[in-house]
Amino acid sequence: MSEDLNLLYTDVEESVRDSVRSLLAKRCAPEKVVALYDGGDAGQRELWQALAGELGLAALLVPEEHGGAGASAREASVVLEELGRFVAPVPFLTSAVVATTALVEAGAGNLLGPLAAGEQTAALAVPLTTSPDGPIPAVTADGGALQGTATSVAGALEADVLLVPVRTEGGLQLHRVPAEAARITPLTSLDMTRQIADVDVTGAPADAVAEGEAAERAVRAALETGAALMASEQLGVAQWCLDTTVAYLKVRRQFGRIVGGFQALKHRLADLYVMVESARAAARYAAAALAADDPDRPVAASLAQAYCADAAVLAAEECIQLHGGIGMTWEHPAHLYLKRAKADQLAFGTPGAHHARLADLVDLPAA
Amino acid sequence: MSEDLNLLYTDVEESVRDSVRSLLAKRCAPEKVVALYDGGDAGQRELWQALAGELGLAALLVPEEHGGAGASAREASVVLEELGRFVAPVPFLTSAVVATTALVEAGAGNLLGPLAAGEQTAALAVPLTTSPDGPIPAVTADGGALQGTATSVAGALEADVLLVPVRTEGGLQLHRVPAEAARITPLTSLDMTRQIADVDVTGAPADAVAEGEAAERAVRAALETGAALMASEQLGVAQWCLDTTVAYLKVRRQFGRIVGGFQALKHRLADLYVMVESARAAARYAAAALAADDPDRPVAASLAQAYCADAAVLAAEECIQLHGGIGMTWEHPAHLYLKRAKADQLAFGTPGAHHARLADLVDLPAA
Amino acid sequence: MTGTEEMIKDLTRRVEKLLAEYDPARTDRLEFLRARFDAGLAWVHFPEGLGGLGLPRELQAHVDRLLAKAGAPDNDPRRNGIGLGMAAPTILAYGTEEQKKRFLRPLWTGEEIWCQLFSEPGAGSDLAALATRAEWDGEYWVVNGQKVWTSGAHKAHWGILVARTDPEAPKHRGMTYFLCDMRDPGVEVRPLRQITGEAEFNEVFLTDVRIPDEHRLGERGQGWQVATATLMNERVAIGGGDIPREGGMIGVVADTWRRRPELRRPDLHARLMRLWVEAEVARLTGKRLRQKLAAGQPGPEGSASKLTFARLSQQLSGLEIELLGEEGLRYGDWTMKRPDIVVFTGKDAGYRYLRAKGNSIEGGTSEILRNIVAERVLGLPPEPRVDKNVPWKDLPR
Amino acid sequence: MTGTEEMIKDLTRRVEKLLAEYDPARTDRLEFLRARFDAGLAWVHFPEGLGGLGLPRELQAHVDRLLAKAGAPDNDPRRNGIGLGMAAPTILAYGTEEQKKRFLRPLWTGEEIWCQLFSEPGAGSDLAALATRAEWDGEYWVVNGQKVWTSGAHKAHWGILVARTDPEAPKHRGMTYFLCDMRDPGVEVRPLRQITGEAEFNEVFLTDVRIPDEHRLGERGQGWQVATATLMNERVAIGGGDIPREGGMIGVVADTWRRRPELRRPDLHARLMRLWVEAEVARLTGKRLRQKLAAGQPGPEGSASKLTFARLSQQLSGLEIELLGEEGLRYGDWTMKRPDIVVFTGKDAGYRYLRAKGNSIEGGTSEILRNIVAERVLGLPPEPRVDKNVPWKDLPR
Repeated sequence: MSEDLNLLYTDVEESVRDSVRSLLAKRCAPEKVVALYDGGDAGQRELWQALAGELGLAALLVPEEHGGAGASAREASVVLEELGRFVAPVPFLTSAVVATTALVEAGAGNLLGPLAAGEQTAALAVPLTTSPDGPIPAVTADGGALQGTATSVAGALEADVLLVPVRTEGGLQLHRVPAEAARITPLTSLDMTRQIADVDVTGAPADAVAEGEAAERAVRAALETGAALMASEQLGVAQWCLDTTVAYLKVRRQFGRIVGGFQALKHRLADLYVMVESARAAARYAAAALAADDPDRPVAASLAQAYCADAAVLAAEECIQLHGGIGMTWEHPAHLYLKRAKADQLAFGTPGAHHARLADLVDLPAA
Repeated sequence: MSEDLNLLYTDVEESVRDSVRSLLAKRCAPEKVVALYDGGDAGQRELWQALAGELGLAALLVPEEHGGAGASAREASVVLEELGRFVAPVPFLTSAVVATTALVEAGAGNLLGPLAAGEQTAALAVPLTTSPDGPIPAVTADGGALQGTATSVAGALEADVLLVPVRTEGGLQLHRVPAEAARITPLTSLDMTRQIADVDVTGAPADAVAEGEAAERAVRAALETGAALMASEQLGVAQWCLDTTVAYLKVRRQFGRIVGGFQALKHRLADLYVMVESARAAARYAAAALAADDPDRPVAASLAQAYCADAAVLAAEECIQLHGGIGMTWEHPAHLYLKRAKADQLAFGTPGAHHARLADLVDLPAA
Repeated sequence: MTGTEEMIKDLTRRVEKLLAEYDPARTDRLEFLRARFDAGLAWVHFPEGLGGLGLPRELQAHVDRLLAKAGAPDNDPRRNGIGLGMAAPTILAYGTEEQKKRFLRPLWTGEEIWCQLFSEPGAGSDLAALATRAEWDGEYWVVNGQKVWTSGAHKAHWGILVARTDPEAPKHRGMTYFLCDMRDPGVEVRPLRQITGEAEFNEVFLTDVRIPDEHRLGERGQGWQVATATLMNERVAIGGGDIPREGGMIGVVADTWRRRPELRRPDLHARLMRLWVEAEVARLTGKRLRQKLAAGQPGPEGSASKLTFARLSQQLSGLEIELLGEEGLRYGDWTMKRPDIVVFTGKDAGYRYLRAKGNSIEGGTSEILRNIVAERVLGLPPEPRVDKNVPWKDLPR
Repeated sequence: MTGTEEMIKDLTRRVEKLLAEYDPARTDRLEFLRARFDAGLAWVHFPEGLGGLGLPRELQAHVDRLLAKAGAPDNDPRRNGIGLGMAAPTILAYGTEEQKKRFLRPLWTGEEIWCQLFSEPGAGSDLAALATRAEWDGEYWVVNGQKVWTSGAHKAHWGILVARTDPEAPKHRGMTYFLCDMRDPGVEVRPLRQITGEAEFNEVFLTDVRIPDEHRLGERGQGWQVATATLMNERVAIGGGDIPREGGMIGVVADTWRRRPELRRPDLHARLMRLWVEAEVARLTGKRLRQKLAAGQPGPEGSASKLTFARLSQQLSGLEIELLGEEGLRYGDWTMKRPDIVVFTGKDAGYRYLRAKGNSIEGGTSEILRNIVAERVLGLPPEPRVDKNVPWKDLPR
């Protein structure tokens, strides 16, 4: 591993964070977000327009020659921390990170212009649970026509463009399909702030943006980047849960005492703090390794995902428990974070899947 | 499983407990026991004579027709709770439970007389870590003469008679070898209160007490009984650790307060109490299933060993931690319990080995 | 013939008599239930004239069995769990003769459903901090305040209510217990939606609710004592009955594991087996507890069982979602509903996961239960209290 | 040329001068060390005349490197960890000029070894409860009491000692800090054997030990403040340096896993991978902490690192024994010994397992560290204190 990677936040990163946070604080209140669970509108389209357009987040990872900001995974990770902190229902991860990475790696940077400009949104059409090292779920091509359904796709509902892995006799291909040509069926999701959908592309017009090894490499790079950077989203979720719980327990009284003064709770919060700071180190390392294209990148990605996925779930569970009854209610935002954390735990491979991948990478075979 | 098994202690069992406890309280103080770690004499021979002879514990599981008490695993389990509570360095488990069971199951009850009378002590010559369902470690027979070493045998140092599994061309046999004919090498053991030894029986005179399936059945029954009833010893260890820690924290003061009043410690002790009571249910069920020869016996044995092994270790670890510095010293008896608990965790199969056995028994295959 | 055998024989005779006089096939359900109550066969351990015969509680099972065999209607006890489990024993213990006569029969038959008005937003674990006021205006107790976590309030006829009648007294001594008519115009019930999307519970707003003094249960200022009796009955109920191996959440997960080999992975197997062991040990622990109770060795270990149950149901339901993988991303239905009956292991995996979070909060949080075990079982010192002897009105809130 | 570069150049010149005047190959070790101290190259961040040059601490590494390259002897810092890490900065901060002159040079050269006399049987986590008395008899401070957990006491020339000088004052205000001559006839050192069989530490019995007033460090009654400064230096030391991936306990277990495939089992693999992840994340967390310190963002997160380190070393060493199976039943050597240096990952698996138990006790128990994190980092309320303003002599013990 590279010992010289900077695990702190640079000034530039902090200023990215500030602008994202101040926009989200104004436009992404939990009372609005929760409407998604009842099929309502949370203003998510306008929010994404503002983030993508005003702040230029859609262009972050797009190379400058294709109209992007040419920023690195480090800045993207800070954006994801803030999006996690607000459980923001926007397709930054699915479009501006995963799909964008797939196109860059596929050498199809020329298609990135509309994405960078925030005019289009894209999604990689594989199940959200696909891990970077497993088999790549793909539809088939019957003659020239696509056939099949990509299930449980995140970001599909928001997408204008779908990137569809297609298994052909000649190997894997990555196709570009206009979203309006696919039958997209929304699914009732555990996390409605990142609703999944089944995407049936049977008969849809498509053009291949990469073939064979290049296609495989593009999809795997996209998934690994997703796993690595979602760790920062999970960090943001965990941080909100810790901050919110600490703040509540500083004012809540029972038995005539500030509840946060009861030692058993203090110790649990101390453990939670240690875990969140650990998650931060893991997430920062994954982002830094990605940004530096460090050879340790695969280890860093799986390490971060294995650790941060569980950390976010535990933080959200403790948040609910330590709030007592109020944390169980629909009107308190804690449940939004629990649902996001639990869905994120499955996304891009469970911690167990990343343990298995690490076992290969660091030579600790199971048997 | 049998729903009608009694998980409580009967009056008879309580009276067995009382007599064992009062003898141990007089003759098995921790200050004496610790001498074993420096190669000293803890009076363990006299102690075993008293338990075997005065209280008749060596005869408990010996059928009445062979001069025994014909008691059941239930009474033996209560004895083991008390022996665990005092980390008593006596061969009750190895001789009066495991070796005795092997002989009874081998149909060699006629050899049990001297054991029941406390005149002889026996040991099954397999590693203490042997689990009931794994391969049975055995020496070989070259022509008529034994050849090989049984490693890490518990109870061998105290034994007059060794029961040695022997692998022959005709299958497994169980042989009886006089201890003085074997080369017994004591090993520096993590738990010196149950010191292990390597037993080289090469060239020793031997006579077979069981052959083929009968030998295999006898050894497996002995190991399963060992696993099932050691759970009660582990319960005794855990109970001592809980009781001792609670008693200490009720008098120890720091920061002007009784330490046991600090909520974080109260909650940990509450969790420990819940665990010990759970271990009790598991250990009692294993003993009851064994005593009733219930068809659920194998599940009960592995369940109890899987649960109680970890419970004893955790209780001993918490005992050390919650005593603070004093628990780390040689002069406090806590370390005797930690060492016993950790060695017991390996004995008759680790919790992981019993999980694997349970997976087979209850149809939850790994893959 | 032993005493028990004689009692059983006598009960059998009484059941036969009831069945002869009121043939279940031809009698109106309610008429039958009332007759059963009047025959003392409702809850045989209650006194004669109040639905019982003053017999040991265990004998009830015999009566229930005989009546079920004869096809008699039952009182659908799940519809009125709070009435039967909490209100009835409290009314029996603290009620006047008039109150017992008035309330127990329609409670048992299910003609009148009950709910519980104890918790408040500012008084959860610390129930004695409650702020709902009841003031005597010379004619009525006038009640104002807000209650929360009231299951079934929208279907209930009566509520057991604790309110503050003396703010000058220390918190535990200034409360009084009432039976509150839920049809009073000052009672407003609003569903309280939970993280599952459902509203199992309600908030209840009390505005100038008028309660006559004959609906006061126990003495003025005795509310804490009466409420404690109610809550002890709740804990007894939570203990639950015998369940078979793999009953509960472990059974759901084990079943999925067996049915769907394609989901199996080594890391999940290690966790599954550990939880299987813990669940089975927890079951045996509960069984041992009930054997102790039956042998007349009651103990406070019920709190321990509830702690374990909550932890296991949470860990198992969390594991289930990881096991399901892609399917774990889905949820059954977010539509706001008011369920009649809650089954923790029911519905989909997402529901089980979310609903299980409540198991360590409702009916005493796991934190409070650990305090109880530490203090009452292990005898460790109580928490430092600053609110014991201060007038309620002077406490910081 | 930047300031730093200039300072480095100057230091290089000074080192060259020292080496020229005292050729390491031909100079007596002690003579060389004294000359190095006098040249200000012992600890460059100390003041001139006291072994330093008043330069930034980081520049010391440059000096050390040059001298090592030249084959110069070092002061074998592990032999005098408490002297260098704790006594020296405290003497520098609170000592008189005479004390600094008298003690720092032989401390640094290792001519005088130091130990720490703080903890007592009744004052562990609560150091301020200590009962060792120091009474002024007109000529000397006469000290009586018992100290414990004193590593190296049997080799030490001096001890840093906190004793109670005013039992009438509240506990934190009645203590004074002394430099105690360990060769005083009233000092009795007894080895304190630990669960590993070794005696890393000692008990020290103090009977009418006479300390002149010039060996008092800081003001009378200022002992708590001075001791706190000492302990803060201890915590800084515990932070430790950069370690490579799989440094520490995880490396030992991973190595066994790789070398011995016959020991592998699926349940152990699941635990190993989880702990590998946690250990690597802990390593990165420590790295991040040091990057923060280097960037001038110090924080109290060192306590967090120590908490994690203790937990992981315990879990890993416990796993190692299960992994080893039959071999895990053995132990290296129970013979009572007094080790010079303690390496947590050294010796056999049994030693590692037992020794790791101390990691959550020594240098601040994990319970105290959680309090510190909760209160100082998260700002949660402190524990209720009953002993703050009571004269020490009136406190219950």
